[in-house]
Amino acid sequence: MSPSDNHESAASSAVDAVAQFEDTRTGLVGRLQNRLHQTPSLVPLIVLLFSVILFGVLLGSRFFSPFALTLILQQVQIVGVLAAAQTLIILTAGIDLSVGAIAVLCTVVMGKATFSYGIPPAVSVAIGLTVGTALGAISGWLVSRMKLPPFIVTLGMWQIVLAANYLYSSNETIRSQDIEADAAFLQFLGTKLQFGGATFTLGVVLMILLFVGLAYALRSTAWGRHVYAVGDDPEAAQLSGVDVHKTYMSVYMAAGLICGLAGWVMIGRFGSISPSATTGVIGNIQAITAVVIGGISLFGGRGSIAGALFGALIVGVFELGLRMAGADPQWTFMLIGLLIIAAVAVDQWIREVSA
Amino acid sequence: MSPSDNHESAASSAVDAVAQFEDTRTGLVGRLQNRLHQTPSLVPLIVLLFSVILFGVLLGSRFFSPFALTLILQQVQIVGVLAAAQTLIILTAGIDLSVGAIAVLCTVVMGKATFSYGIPPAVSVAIGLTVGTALGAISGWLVSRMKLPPFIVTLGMWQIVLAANYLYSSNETIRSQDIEADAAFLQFLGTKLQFGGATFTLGVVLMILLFVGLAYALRSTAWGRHVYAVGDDPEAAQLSGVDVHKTYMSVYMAAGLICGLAGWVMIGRFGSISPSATTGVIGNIQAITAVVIGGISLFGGRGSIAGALFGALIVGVFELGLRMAGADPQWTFMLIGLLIIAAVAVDQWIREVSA
Amino acid sequence: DGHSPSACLITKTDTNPFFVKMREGAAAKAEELGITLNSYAGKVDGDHETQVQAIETCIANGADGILLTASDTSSISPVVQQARDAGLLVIALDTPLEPIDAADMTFATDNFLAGELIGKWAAATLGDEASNAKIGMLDLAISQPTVGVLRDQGFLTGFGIDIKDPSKWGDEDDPRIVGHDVTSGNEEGGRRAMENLLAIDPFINVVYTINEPAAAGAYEALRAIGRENDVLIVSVDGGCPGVQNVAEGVIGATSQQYPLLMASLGIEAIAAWAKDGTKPEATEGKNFFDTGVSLVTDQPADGVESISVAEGTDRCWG
Amino acid sequence: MEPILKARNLVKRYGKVTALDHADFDLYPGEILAVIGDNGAGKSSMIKAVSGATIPDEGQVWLEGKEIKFRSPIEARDMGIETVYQQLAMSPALSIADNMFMGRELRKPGIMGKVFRQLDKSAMEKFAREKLSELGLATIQNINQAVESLSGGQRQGVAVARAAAFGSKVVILDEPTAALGVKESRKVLELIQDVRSRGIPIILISHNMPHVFEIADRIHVHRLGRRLCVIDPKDHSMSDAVAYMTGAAVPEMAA
Amino acid sequence: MEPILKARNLVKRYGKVTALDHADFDLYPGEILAVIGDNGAGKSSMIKAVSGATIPDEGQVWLEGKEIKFRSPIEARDMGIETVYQQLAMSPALSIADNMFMGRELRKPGIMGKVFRQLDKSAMEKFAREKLSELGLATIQNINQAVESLSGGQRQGVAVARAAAFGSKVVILDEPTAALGVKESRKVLELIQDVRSRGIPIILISHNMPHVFEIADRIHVHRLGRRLCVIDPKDHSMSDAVAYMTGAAVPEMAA
Ligand SMILES: Nc1ncnc2c1ncn2[C@@H]1O[C@H](COP(=O)(O)OP(=O)(O)OP(=O)(O)O)[C@@H](O)[C@H]1O
Ligand SMILES: Nc1ncnc2c1ncn2[C@@H]1O[C@H](COP(=O)(O)OP(=O)(O)OP(=O)(O)O)[C@@H](O)[C@H]1O
Ligand SMILES: [Mg+2]
Ligand SMILES: [Mg+2]
Repeated sequence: MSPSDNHESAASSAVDAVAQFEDTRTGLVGRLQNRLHQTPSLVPLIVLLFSVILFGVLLGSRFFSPFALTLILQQVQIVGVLAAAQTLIILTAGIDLSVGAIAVLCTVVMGKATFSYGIPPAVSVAIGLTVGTALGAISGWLVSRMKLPPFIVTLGMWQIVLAANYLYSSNETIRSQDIEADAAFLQFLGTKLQFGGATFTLGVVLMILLFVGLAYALRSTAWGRHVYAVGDDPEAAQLSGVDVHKTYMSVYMAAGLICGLAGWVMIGRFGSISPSATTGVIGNIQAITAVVIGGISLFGGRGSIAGALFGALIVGVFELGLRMAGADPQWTFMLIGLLIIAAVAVDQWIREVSA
Repeated sequence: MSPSDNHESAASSAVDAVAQFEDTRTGLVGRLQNRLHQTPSLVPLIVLLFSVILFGVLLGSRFFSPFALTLILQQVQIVGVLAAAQTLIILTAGIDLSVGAIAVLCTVVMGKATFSYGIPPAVSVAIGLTVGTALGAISGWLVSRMKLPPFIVTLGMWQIVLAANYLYSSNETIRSQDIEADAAFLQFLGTKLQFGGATFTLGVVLMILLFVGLAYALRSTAWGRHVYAVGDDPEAAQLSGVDVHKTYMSVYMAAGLICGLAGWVMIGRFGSISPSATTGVIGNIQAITAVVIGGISLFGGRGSIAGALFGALIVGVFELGLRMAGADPQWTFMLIGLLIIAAVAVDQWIREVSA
Repeated sequence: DGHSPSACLITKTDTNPFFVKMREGAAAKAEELGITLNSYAGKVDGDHETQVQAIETCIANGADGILLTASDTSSISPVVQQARDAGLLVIALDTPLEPIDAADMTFATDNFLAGELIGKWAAATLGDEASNAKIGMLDLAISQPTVGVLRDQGFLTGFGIDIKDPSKWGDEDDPRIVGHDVTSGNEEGGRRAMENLLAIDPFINVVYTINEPAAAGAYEALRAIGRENDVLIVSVDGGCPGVQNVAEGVIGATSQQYPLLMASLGIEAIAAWAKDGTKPEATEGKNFFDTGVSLVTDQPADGVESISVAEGTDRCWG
Repeated sequence: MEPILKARNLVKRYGKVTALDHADFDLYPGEILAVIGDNGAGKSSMIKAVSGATIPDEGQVWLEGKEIKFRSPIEARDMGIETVYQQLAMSPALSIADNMFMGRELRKPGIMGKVFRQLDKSAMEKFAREKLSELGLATIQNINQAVESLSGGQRQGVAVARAAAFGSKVVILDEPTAALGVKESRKVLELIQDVRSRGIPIILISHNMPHVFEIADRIHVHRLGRRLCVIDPKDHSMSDAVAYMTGAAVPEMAA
Repeated sequence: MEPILKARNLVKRYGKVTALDHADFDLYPGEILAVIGDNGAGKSSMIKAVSGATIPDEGQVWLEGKEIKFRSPIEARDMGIETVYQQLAMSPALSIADNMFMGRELRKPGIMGKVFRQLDKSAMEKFAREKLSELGLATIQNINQAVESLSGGQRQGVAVARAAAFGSKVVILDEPTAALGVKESRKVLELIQDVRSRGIPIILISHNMPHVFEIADRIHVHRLGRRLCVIDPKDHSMSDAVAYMTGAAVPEMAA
């Protein structure tokens, strides 16, 4: 050992303790803060409960009825499923403007396959889901291999898919009655489960199972950890041994598949198949809104997918609540705008307080 | 001096030369690569020229006429002005979904001020511009002080402004004929300058001056350097002495003001004032498209504002060219989608090759 | 001048089946007469800007005439004037311009009348119950495009309700109106809007819908709570799926319009203009060429003229 | 002698972590004060608190005897305190000259500067080139090069040059040589002595004991969020310093 | 003896900059090879080229005598080469355990792991805690803590622990002690010797000459993008090494 670093040996008998800091926050507020800090997805849940209570107080039993409360679930099922897809993309620091358009195209593909080509409905559904997955794969490839920004890729994809949807369907609607008569399986997810006044559809059940499944996959599998790592810092993930390309591809393909499922849910909910469904145009913004109200960071790598479900429900509660309270559609639109900003501001504030 | 670091003194007679690398690329291609590397905004300019030539060859003198070529300028003037506002926001690593809605609201404010409150048109224009600036200031404050993501703030702002616009105007259109008769100044930017078949409007002139002015401000003033620094890394900018809050506020207010100008341009172009103008709904996406085709990074801090003008023109050339070639609107829509992806892919590729 | 005549068709959107059929009619007639047809459409409902750009394109392209379904009937006038100055024949289809003589001629359906017919029919069908009706209004969009306002206000007028300002919906205070909601004119919006109104008042028994897809969506919502048989749904359009829905009792009555007819007449007019400069004539006693509107229902009501579903099916457009 | 910069009882908490736990601090005119301590001892937190980059939860700071409360680094800079932060505060896409003058750009004389607020790029470039040459970074070929295209060492050089050029009262350097090679480190040490010879006091945070003992006039030992002691490098060995900062020994004066 | 890792004529260009200019490189079994050189000499570029993080423009690499062409760091890892990069490759929002096992997660035994692919979090946490204790980082309170909440030194410790734990053929450390305090640096040096005593050769890039001379078996001097010479620390002084790497002197063998 050279003599020059003798001084460093003085460190060998160093005390190993570091400053230990206790959490000085106690009592109910303190414990709440602590809890929120550990589980940030509680924040949108609290906002959700708060808004349900708010409208419950305002509107009484009209709103607090099994009918109205399960109606909200039915109304958010499409946006909810799309938000699940959107969450995956946003967790990788992307954004997907094409989710709604892909969902609508998938409904059209399912309908066309059955009614124009005479394919059995179950196979048609599979074809629709495959188309969704394939479109996701194209976006994923452009993002991962061509290194194009997801915003651009999916902006282009949105326009392409929407136009393809109109061209392919010649803007023709397939009527609910015809589907019911000839291909009831397409409407399978519209099947109702009644418990007293409460009505659940299989679409709602699918949405909830989807969130449970994805929450598990994101938290408890290697794939989920890789999704977060890639969203956090793709270069670091690459260097520390994540197959970034595979992760991107799996995420975009899963998102495409989920969009296909959303399409199937749409057929169940509306009965008919219409290429001009509004979801194609505003489904993306609705899904993004749900995700951000759910506290998932647009910068990737942070947030829990449960938040997206709560986010979708918050919007659903406000929309129905405001309508029931007699706000006209324009005011409702404006108040939802305020809600978006307020929800994120509250989220930010709670995080700060509970930091 | 302690003896331990004697070895470092050996460095005192170190050779000061570093490895010098020559640029080995010569010839035309090499020089072009070099040029592109130094001035990346040339890339969209090249794409623009290429697309003009493409349609010129396809459509012949119908397209290569002064009338058609200046028509493109007129058709992009609104999107162009909005893209200027969008560029400022995107340079600070934000995104503004409310630009179109603010522009439309400003037209309504100008019209209402003149026709409902009897304010002189010139003052009404000033009021409209003030409203735009004020809305920008609100967004800026939420982004800068409340630390909310720009995407959320402007998403909420978009909905709020659009609904406010419908509510405030009671969906009433002010007819072109009435404006011409009673408040011609509102249509001032529609004034035409004719040179042979070529037609320029003052709105087009304003758009070009706006880009020249902003290009100067961004490149040659301290403010411009601060905008880039904040977009690059707001924390680093703060630590190295930039007043980040002031920069954000100035950028969002300038963007709001420019949206107000876009509103004035709209009145000039359409003659009438209509709260349901589609710019309110799709102006944001159009402006973002122009900016990204123009090669400005959505991550902030990189890109030249001239690119946004070229980007808007590229879209304008394609739209007019495809329309003149008789393409179905849905095909046009689809091809613009492809164009977005292709333009950014080409941009990426040229940057890589010329790196 | 040697080249074959060319015409432009500019519609509000190209996603609504109504305009899709209009284009089909125009395309068929154009092919028959050897006319080059270019079609344009707004990107969304109410898209005025794209229509202006389309007219400018037609001028640049040297077309002979334009068939126009204007999104913004007054704002479009200056650019229409520009086209007419450049020697193009401009025919307003479906929706009259404001003022109506801004176009060379108008081939139109009266949307207000279309609404009025279904309003009268609904009132007559309910009879005395009309005074206790609970009405849900499913409109187009919150930007209140004119066609939506005309149909809505026509319906209310026909039903016997004071519409206050005829240029907008939502300002009425008749207690029979449960509420207005917007549908974007498709099944998706129809279902959600109906659910929202049902949440306000589950005993709605008359539903006005902007068009038949919205009506189909509303029907799904009613069916979900088992009320599909005790609600009267009325609509406007007369597309084939819509007429079939009338036949199956999904919709009580619909006002049928004739987009194919309008479009083919328009193409013929442009052909004539290109050949010898003759302009089309207006219908006797009106300042436009009325292509007509008929009430389609199998439950005719006293005092409201209507055609049968069978006849409606013969004349439907999609 | 009055300290030029003085702090008492600084407290800064990050959630559960107390980064500063009633820390004191004194800097005297014209001296080089080294601050040493373990990783996480709170050295960076302390200098951030006195340079306006963070606002301490408690405690007071005095500059030349007057109490100051900075709300942003800009205020500290305006009072002549220049800081090189551990995570270099640079805008990677901007040029070296732009970065050096960030926030205090020079404007052209005359109407172009006054009315059109045009920057005097050539003057800024000239100044930047001079300052870098003084640091032996003359080899940077192009002063308009983006900072991101520089090596880590070159970048650190630019940051130090900026602080040295503009600091009028106090220059603070947080681990300025961490990423530097032997040759580059020596240049920075020379520069530090140069700044002191202009009468400006310097705070140097470093883990390199030989460097600290070579140039520091006094050594502030930081431990567990507070000042443990201040030692004179002439009276103490490096081993003493290391023992104190790691907790292997307890300084007499504090004992 | 055959080198375990060998490279010849590596060339890597970044636009105008030639980071590697026909560099050669040899690592023998069981040795600690230090790589020294000025900032920007191309040290990091070289180890990136041999660890698959970048693909060299020219040149060949052999591992245990077999030529290899890595297309990604994953391939290098799978062959037993573990690297701690200069800019630490960590996912800040994930926990320490997640980061340590990134890309080689352990799954639960039985059906939960096979079918549902559930991670065995407790096993990974236990392993991570052990490895950190070995490094003297036992003081990290919570193995589930996000990496971003660690101090720079603690973070570097986690990265080194990961490489030491998983490297089976070669461990590469690019300036592992740059941000570390005296005590923490010593721990890392001890760990390096520990890894070598397990028979695994180590490449250490460092600017700290005393550390290099203390533990290196051979010293690779890098200058201007290529290997200038390899010296034995027993035959050369630190001054020699510094003189060679800065260009103040020319090594005899190369002359
Ligand atoms: N922004 C922050 N958020 C949360 N904790 C922080 C933050 N900044 C510092 N800390 C914590 O405060 C403590 C002191 O950190 P500080 O950076 O001041 O240490 P330091 O003495 O500069 O260490 P080093 O020598 O590693 O730079 C550490 O435990 C660190 O994790
Ligand atoms: N991704 C990159 N893009 C452009 N240039 C690069 C890149 N990476 C390295 N360089 C350049 O290559 C040269 C060698 O860099 P490298 O990081 O290998 O040096 P180093 O010897 O590791 O230096 P240090 O001791 O500062 O870490 C430098 O001039 C650097 O600027
Ligand atoms: Mg520090
Ligand atoms: Mg390096």
